[in-house]
Amino acid sequence: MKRFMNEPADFVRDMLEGVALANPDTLEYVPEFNLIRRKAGPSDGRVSLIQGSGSGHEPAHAMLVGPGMLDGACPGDVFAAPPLEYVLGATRSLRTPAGVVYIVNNYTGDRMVFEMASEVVRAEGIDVRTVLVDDDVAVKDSTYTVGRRGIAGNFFVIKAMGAAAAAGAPIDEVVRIGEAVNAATRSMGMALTSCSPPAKGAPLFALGESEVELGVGIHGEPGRQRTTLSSADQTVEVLLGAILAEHDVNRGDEVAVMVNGLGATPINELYILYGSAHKQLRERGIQVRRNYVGDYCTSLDMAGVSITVVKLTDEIERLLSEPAQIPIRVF
Amino acid sequence: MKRFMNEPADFVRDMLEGVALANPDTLEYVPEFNLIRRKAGPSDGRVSLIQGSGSGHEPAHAMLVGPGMLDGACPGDVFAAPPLEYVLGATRSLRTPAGVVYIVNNYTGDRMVFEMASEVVRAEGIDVRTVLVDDDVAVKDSTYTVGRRGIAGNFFVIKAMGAAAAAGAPIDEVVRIGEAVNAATRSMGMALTSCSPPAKGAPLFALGESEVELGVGIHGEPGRQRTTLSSADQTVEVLLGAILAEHDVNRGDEVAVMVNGLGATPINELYILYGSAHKQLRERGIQVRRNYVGDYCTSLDMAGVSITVVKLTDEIERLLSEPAQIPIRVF
Amino acid sequence: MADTTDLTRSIVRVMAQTAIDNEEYFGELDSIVGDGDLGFSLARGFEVVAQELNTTEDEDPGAFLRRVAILITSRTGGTSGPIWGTAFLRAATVASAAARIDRPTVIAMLRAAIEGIKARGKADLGDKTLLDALQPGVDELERQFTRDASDVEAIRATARVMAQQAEATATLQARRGRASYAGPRSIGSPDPGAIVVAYMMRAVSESWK
Amino acid sequence: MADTTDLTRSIVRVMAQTAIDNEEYFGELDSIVGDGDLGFSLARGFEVVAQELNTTEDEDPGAFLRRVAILITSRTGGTSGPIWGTAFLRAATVASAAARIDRPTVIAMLRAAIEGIKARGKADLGDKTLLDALQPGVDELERQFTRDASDVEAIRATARVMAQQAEATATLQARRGRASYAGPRSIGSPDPGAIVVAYMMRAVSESWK
Ligand SMILES: Nc1ncnc2c1ncn2[C@@H]1O[C@H](COP(=O)(O)OP(=O)(O)O)[C@@H](O)[C@H]1O
Ligand SMILES: Nc1ncnc2c1ncn2[C@@H]1O[C@H](COP(=O)(O)OP(=O)(O)O)[C@@H](O)[C@H]1O
Ligand SMILES: [Mg+2]
Ligand SMILES: [Mg+2]
Ligand SMILES: [Mg+2]
Ligand SMILES: [Mg+2]
Repeated sequence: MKRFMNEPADFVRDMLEGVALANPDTLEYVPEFNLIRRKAGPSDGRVSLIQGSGSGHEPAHAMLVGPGMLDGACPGDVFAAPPLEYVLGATRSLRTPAGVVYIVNNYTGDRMVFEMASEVVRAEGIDVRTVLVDDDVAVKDSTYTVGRRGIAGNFFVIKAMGAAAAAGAPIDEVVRIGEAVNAATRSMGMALTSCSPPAKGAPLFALGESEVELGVGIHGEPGRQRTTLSSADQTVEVLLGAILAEHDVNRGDEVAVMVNGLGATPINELYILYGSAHKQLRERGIQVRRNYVGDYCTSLDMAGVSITVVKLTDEIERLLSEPAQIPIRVF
Repeated sequence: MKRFMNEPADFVRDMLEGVALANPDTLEYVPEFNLIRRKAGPSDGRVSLIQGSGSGHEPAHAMLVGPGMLDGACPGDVFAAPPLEYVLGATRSLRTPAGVVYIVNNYTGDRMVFEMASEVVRAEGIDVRTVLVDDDVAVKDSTYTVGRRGIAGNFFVIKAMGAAAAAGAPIDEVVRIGEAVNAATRSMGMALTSCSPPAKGAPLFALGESEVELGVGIHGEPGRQRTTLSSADQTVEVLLGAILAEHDVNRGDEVAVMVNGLGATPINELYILYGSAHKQLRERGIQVRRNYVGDYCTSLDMAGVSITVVKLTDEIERLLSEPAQIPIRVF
Repeated sequence: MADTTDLTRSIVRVMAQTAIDNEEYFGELDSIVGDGDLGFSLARGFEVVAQELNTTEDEDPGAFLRRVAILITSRTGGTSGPIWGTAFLRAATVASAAARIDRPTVIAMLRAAIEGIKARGKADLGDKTLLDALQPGVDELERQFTRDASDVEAIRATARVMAQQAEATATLQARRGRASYAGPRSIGSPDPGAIVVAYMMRAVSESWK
Repeated sequence: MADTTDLTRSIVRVMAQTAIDNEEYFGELDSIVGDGDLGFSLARGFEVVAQELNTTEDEDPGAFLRRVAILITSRTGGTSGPIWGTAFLRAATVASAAARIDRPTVIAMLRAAIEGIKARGKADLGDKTLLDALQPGVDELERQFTRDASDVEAIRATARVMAQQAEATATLQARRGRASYAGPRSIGSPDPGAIVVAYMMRAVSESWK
C-alpha cells in the first residue's frame, strides 16, 4: 500500500495543517485539539456547530468547516472518535450564548465521547445539544443492534443546520432541522476494494477479483453481503432498491441525490452511476431536484461508492440551496 | 480491475450522459459528437472556447464546460484524441462571429486533428485559433522531441481564457491570454499505480510495492524515471524542484499552486502534499496566493499526483479570481 | 498507604507498557472485524499515563487513579477512551471512599469498573466485549481471595482465566461496538478488547514479585 | 475500370477486417509503451468503412478511396485518424489523376501515402512509426514489379518484408508519437502501428487469389 504521507502518526496533523495553510483567511488550526475552526468563529447571536468523528473520511468533516456549514471540526485519529479533550477544547473555543450543537455520526465511540463532553460543558453553563446522524440502511435499526450508522448523509444534515444557524435560528430550531433532515435521508454504499489505514499499511479486508462488499461501512465495516460486481446500472438498482425500501419516498416526490466516492473512485465512474440513478428514479416517478456527485464522505483509499437520497420538503430544499463556503472548492 | 461501468464501449457516452443529466438547466449533450456544450451557447459578441482531447481525464474537459470556462468539449474515447467529425461538429455548433479558439493539449493526435479541423472550418468562414498547452516539465522540450505534454495546467489556461471571453475580449486578446498563462505554468506528476483503461481491463504498466513513476503522463506515459516512494515532504521537494528548475519563478514572486489528484488519490493525501508544497515554497520566498487541491485532470483510476505552479501577474490573478460555474461543484 | 500507592502505580505502569508495546498487535486484532484503531488509541492514551507516572508525586491510590482516569478519558480516541476512562474513574471512586485498599476493596474497585463499562457501553456479558474476559477474571480473583490464596497464586489464576475467556470470545457473535455490524461474520476471531485486558493481566502476573 | 475498383474495394475490405478482428491485440501492443487505444481507434474507424463498403455503389478507385479517407479521418480517434486518413487521401488523389491503375500507379499511390504520413506526422524513416514497415514494403513491391514478378509473388514478398521490418522496429528508439516519451525505454518492443500495417499486408497476401 503506497500513499503520500510522512510518518503514519502524523497523517492527521499534516493533513489538517495543509487544510489551514490552504485557507489562511478563513480557517485556523489548533493542533492541541485537532481542531479546524472558522477564524472568525460564530458570532454571539448564532448557534455554533461542531462535528467530531474519526479522520479518514475527508472531506468530512474537517474540510466542511466554513460560513454556512460547520464552525469547527475536531477529528480523532484515523477511524477513531476524538478523545474527550478535543471535544472539550473545540466546544470551549467555539461556544456562544446561543448554544452549541454537536453533529454526531451514530457510532459507539462517537456517541460516548460527545455524551461525556455534553455532561462536562453543560456543567460549565454551555447550552449543548446533539443531533445524531444515522442514514446507512445497510444496518438494521433495532433494539438488538447499535442502530444505523452515519455515513455520507451527514453532509445534508450539516448543510441544512449550517444554513439555519447562519440565518440566526435559535438552537431548538437548528436541532429540529437537523433531525428532520436526518429523518429524510437514507444511504447505502458498496466497496470494490478495502481501505488501508496508514498505521496498518495494509488493507483491512480482502475482496476477490470481481467481489464487492454491499452495504460497506466507511470504516471498512462489513455490510449486508459479499457479492459479485455487476454493471453500473445493476449496482444502482441494488443500492437504490435498498435505500427506497427503507425510505418514505413515493411517486411524485422530489429528492436530492448524492453519488459519493469512497476515496479512490474516479469522477467519471461516479457520473456513470449518477446517470443510472437519475434515470431509474425518473422511471419510478421520483424527480431529482438537486444532485451531488463527488467525494463527500470517504473511507481513506477505498474504491467504492455510496448513494444518498434525501426526500425534499420546501424547507429542506431552501436550506440546501443557501450559499456556503468551505475548503472543498474548485476555483 | 473492478470499476463502475456498463459496457466498456459505452464508458464515455454513459459518463457524458450523466454529466448532462446532472446539469439539465445549463448543459446539453450531443451524442453524435461526444459534445457537452453550454445550453445557452456563447452569445454572438463572444469568443467561443472548445477543448477536445481524449476522455479519462475527468473533470478535464467535459466537466469544465460552463459560464466563465469552456463553451464546449468534444472528448474522444478514453485516451484517444477526438475524431475530426467531433471537432467539426462541436465547432459548427458553437461558432460565433467573434471566433472560436481551440484549447489543445500538446499531443501528436490532438494537434493533428485540431489542425485539420482548423483548415476545414476556416474554409467555412470561421475565425478559428488554437492555443497549445504544454506545462509538463517531465518531458524535455527540444526539436528532437514532440515537446512538453499538456497536463493539469490546462485548467488555468481554460480558466483565464474563459474569464476573458466572458468579459467580451476579442479573439486576439483571448489567445494572447491563453498563451501567457500557458507560458507561466509548469507541472509535473508522479504515479503510485498505473491506470487501467476500461477496454483493456488491466493496468497499462506495473509498479512494484514501493515503486513510483516520476514524471508520469496522464495517459500512463513513462516519465523521467522509476524510483522509490519516499515521504510526502520529499516527494514535494522532487516535484517542486523539477518544476522550478524549468520555471521563471523567483524569491518574492506570487504563484498559484495546484495539487492535483490523478484519480484514485484521496483528498487527505492531497492536503498533506499541499501543506508540504506551501511550506517549501515559503522557504524559497515564494508566496502562494491561490491554491487548488483536488482532482482536476486525472488519468482514470491512477493513484498519484501532479503539482502545478503558475507564476501570477496581476492580470492572471484577476482572471483566475473571476467567478465561473461548471459541473464540478460541491453544493 | 505508601505501599498500596506504589503497588497501584506499578500495576498501572505494567498496563501502560503493555498497551504501548503491543500497539501494532492490538491494531491487527481490531482490524479483523473492527476498524484497526484500537492499538493506536490505547497506545496514545497510555503513553500519556506512562509519562505522568514518571513526573508526578506520590499520592493516595484514589487520587492517583482519578488522575489516570482523566488522562485516559481525555487522550484516548475511539470507543476505548470513554470505556477505559469510565472503568478507571469508577475504581478510583471506590478506592477514595475506602479506609484502606485491602482485598475486599480491590474486588469492589474491579466490580465498580465493570459496572461502569456496562453502563457506559450499554453492554453486558456475552456481547463480545472486554467484559467477557474482565468479569470472569474478577470472579476468579474473588474465588482465590476467598480460599486465601497467596497474591501470586491469585493473580496467576486470574490471568489464566482471563486468557482462556478472552480466547473463548471467538465463539461469540458481537452485539455491541463496531464488530456487531459484522453479525454472524464476527464469529471466529476473539474480541480485541478482551485480548487486551488478558494481555495486561498476564503482564501484571509476570511482573509480580 | 470495374476490375480495379473491385480490387481496390476488396483490398480495403481486408484491411478493415484486419483492424476489426485484431482490436484487442492492437490495443495490447499499444499499451506496452503507448496508451492502449490504437486497437479501439482503428476498429471504430474501419468499422464505418466496412459498413460503407456494403452499402455503396461501384465508382472509380479514386473517388472510392477519397470516401474511405474521409470516413477514416472523421471517425477515427487518436493519432491514427489523421495519419491513416491522410494516407488514403493522398493515394486517392494519385488514383484520380491517373488514366488507369497500373503497376506504376500503384507504386505512385503508395509513395504519395507515405509522403502524406511524413508530412502530417512530421516523421521520417527510423522514428519508429508505421513508416518503418510501410516504406521498406513499398520499396520491395517496386523491386518485385521491376523484375516482373507475378502479383501473388510480389505481394507475398512485400508482406514478408513488412513483417520483418515491423518486428525490427523493436530495436529502434521512438522519436515521434506517444512512445517517444519513453525515450530509451521504448526500445525492446515493436511499434504497434508498424505491426498493424504488416498484419494488413499479410491478410491481403493471404486473401489474394
Ligand atoms: N458498547 C461497548 N461496551 C463495552 N465495550 C465495548 C463496546 N463496544 C466496543 N467495546 C470494546 O471496545 C473494543 C474496540 O475498541 P475501539 O477499537 O477503540 O472501538 P471503535 O474503533 O469501534 O470505536 C472492542 O474490542 C470491545 O472490547
Ligand atoms: N508523428 C507520427 N507520424 C507518423 N506516425 C505516427 C506518429 N506518431 C505515432 N505514429 C504511429 O501511430 C501509432 C499510434 O497510434 P495511436 O495509438 O492512435 O496514437 P496515440 O494514442 O498516441 O494518439 C504508432 O504506433 C505509430 O506507428
Ligand atoms: Mg474506531
Ligand atoms: Mg491515444
Ligand atoms: Mg476500533
Ligand atoms: Mg495510442
